[in-house]
Amino acid sequence: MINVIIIVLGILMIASAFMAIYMRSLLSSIIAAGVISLLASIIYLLLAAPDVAMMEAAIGSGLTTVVFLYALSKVKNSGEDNHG
Amino acid sequence: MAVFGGIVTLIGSVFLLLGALGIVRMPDVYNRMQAGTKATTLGTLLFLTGIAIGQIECMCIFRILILILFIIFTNPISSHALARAAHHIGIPLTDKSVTDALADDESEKEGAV
Amino acid sequence: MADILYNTSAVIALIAIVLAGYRSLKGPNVADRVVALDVMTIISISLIVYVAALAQRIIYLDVAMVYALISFIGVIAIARYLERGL
Amino acid sequence: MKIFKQRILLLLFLMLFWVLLTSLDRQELIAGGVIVILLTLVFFRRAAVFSDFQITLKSLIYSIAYIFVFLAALVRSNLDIAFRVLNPKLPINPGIVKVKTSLNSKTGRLILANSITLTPGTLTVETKGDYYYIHWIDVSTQDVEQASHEIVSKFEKYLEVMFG
Repeated sequence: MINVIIIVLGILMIASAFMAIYMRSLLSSIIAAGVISLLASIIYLLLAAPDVAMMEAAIGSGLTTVVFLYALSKVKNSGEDNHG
Repeated sequence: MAVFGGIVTLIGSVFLLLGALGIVRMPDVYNRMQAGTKATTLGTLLFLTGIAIGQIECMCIFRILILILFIIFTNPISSHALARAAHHIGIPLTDKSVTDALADDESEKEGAV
Repeated sequence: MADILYNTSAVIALIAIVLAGYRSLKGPNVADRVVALDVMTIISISLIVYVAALAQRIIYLDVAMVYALISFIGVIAIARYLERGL
Repeated sequence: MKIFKQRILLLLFLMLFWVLLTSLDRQELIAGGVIVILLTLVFFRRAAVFSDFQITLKSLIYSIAYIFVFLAALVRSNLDIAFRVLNPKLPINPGIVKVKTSLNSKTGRLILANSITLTPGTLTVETKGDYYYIHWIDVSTQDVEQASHEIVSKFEKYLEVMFG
């Protein structure tokens, strides 16, 4: 049961990582990175490491997203569009 | 008792699946938000309740209760914030839509100014 | 009997997470992706609680609580960025 | 007197939260929680949660009844969403309508907006003054009065007694 969950989530994580690289708008890449961190947190939990999972949830999904968004709003004048 | 909890959990997971299916099938972002918010709220509530019924001997009832309360309070708020942001940056409603009172009012105000 | 029911519901929640992930990868604009991310978060909280019941450890529930809190703040931050910049 | 009522309500709410967070079998944690909450009440004068809840017997009965009304509406909205999603023709007729509320307290409005989001086919998009803008998945009327009667009034009846 645990193995099935890990394999499915890992495949979804790899697909999301490719999308984070090849997406055209930066905001979509940030959201894809958030998805990667979400799935990584569940996989850490399934591998019996709850403290690492907690850190991954707090840093990867919360702090990194906010810091990236702050940086993106600083460089927003370079002609990047919000949509897409 | 454990079988009853399992049945409740199964119903909850079916609602979660319906929410994800609504996310895939609906035509625009507001309808997707409706399906996602409602179905996942009730689905998570039933899922967690079923697990709490099945595991009644461990003292984790309080934490599951606080998790349920937290999800009921925050899920509509995040959905509301997203809908407001989506309407603000001008994501259009689907072609089947009948009326859009908010856009009408906003254009009226801009015309007056 | 009860184990079969719990495992079946975990598999159904896994299918739901894959469907939401499909919308998050495909979605035409940013708001669709964020809605899909929100739904994936809620479903994965359910999955984390299932894993906690499977492993019989209470500390896993703390992970679920931290996760719900942090992801709520993340979604609010993205919505605020979309509205007027952070 | 009003300040005193606010403090008591905030104390009860924070105490309930703390007891739920750390289960009941650790007495020293509960004593520490009481001390920390009292310090919070002394130092943060403007902190108020549920400050405009009316403490009367009728209001308590109505709030318990409101929970059941809310749960029934939640189940009904989920069945509604399920039928709409599983139907191959996808029967939707969406639009954004405008409704008016007569509640005055802020907490009451917050709970009303959250309840509207979780009831059949409606989603709060924006609030401006007394008006809510609501995305409705099956628009049957565009008039403000009729839409208010269909969406808002069943919760407003309870919330008016609870929050004034």
